[in-house]
Amino acid sequence: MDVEIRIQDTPLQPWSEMPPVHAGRPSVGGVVSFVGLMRDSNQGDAVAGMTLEHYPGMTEKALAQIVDEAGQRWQLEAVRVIHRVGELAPQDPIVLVAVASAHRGEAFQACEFIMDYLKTRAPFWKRERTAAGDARWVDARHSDDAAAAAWENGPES
Amino acid sequence: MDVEIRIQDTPLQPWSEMPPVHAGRPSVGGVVSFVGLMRDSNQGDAVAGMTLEHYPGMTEKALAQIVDEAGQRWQLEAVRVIHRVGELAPQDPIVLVAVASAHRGEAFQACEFIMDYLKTRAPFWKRERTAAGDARWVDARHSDDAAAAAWENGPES
Amino acid sequence: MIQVLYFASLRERLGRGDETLDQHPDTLAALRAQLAARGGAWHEVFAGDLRVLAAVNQEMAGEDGAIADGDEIGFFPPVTGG
Amino acid sequence: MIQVLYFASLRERLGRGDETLDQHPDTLAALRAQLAARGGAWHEVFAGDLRVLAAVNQEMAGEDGAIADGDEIGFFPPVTGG
Repeated sequence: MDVEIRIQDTPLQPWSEMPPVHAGRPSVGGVVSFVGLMRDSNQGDAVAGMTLEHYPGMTEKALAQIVDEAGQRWQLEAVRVIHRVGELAPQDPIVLVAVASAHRGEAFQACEFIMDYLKTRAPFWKRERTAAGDARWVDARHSDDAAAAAWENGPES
Repeated sequence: MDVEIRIQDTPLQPWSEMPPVHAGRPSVGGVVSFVGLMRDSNQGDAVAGMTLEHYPGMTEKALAQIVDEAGQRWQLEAVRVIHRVGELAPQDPIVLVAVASAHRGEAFQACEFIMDYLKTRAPFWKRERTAAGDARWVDARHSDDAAAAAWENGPES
Repeated sequence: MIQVLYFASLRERLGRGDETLDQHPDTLAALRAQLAARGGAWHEVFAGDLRVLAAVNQEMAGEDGAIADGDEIGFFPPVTGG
Repeated sequence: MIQVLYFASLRERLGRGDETLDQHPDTLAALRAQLAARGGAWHEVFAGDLRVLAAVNQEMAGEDGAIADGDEIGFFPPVTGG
């Protein structure tokens, strides 16, 4: 399994990052990707901007562990995780998770698994500025905890 | 829900097709895409090439119905399905399914649903040429039937 | 009059991709029986062990699918796209 | 000696992002109690209703997580990336 993990404070151009996930890998039958984008509203308020903070060093370790766990659960050819930090505007890509596998089912499962775990285990924090001028830390969502917990005992493929 | 469905006999460049799925849609929080690629082997034999045949007219209708059904099950902002026909070589992209939604869970479910239904309901047929020089029609897989059937009664989101 | 189309491996086995039938029965099941009665490859395809799917006017249809004048009937093997 | 880091809303509430402690207890639970004893915002963060996660040497750790000399301890709120 070929793995690349990157944290960057420059704009993420997700579709330019995709070819290396499958190019030159003739046994890859399917590539599943997730791109998370900054929305222009949250909890009913218009959002003007966002700052993404992280825990340098731990972030990379946590992501590597999550990807490694995915590689133990499913047969994967390549995984790429890229996450933005710093200042973002609405519609900016926040994260890319791309998974290549021989079979589509494994690629789908692994990609969603990585996202669900990233959402609960990777040390990133969002602070958003509303259009009204308030700044606030985004609260963690129970639905994210539930999504990650479902993998603990759920079917694996 | 903004829908685009296309069948083409020219090379599919999946990542160039992705920006319209989310650009200018500030309520989109996640985009899930699946790209199916031609593998260089099947059932233990090296494969040199493939011809994809389809049923013009019915193909577009079947895909539109599948996407429409996904739009009834989940809250989706945009869906794009592009499928190759004609002559393909190993590593060529065969199909792109991209789904944009406010929430990632819905985008994952809808994308996999569309692929599972496409695999069993859209009239495409693959004829492959092995490296040994034989030509053969690819058999439908029971695992694809099972994947589609699982959506009939399974959890919806 | 109906138009009948054959796709993929069926087209190859039957040696033709389409035909027009002036006379036609009312259901897909009866049409299959009528085609099988031609014998040879037709019997193999329409009365054998092969799984042959059908569409009426480009919509998947079961055995009891009704056929009316002017319809387009498609016969094909299980699909393998994606 | 241990290094203690505070992130995101915790850093803001506590007014600092990191500090070095010459003396330290053996477990995360004891370290939390020691920090809470400072009172004010420290008490609110480490003895209140907030959910505060911890990492020892950049690995998530529970209340019984052991602390040794030279360790890097991180405290932070539930994560919200992705």
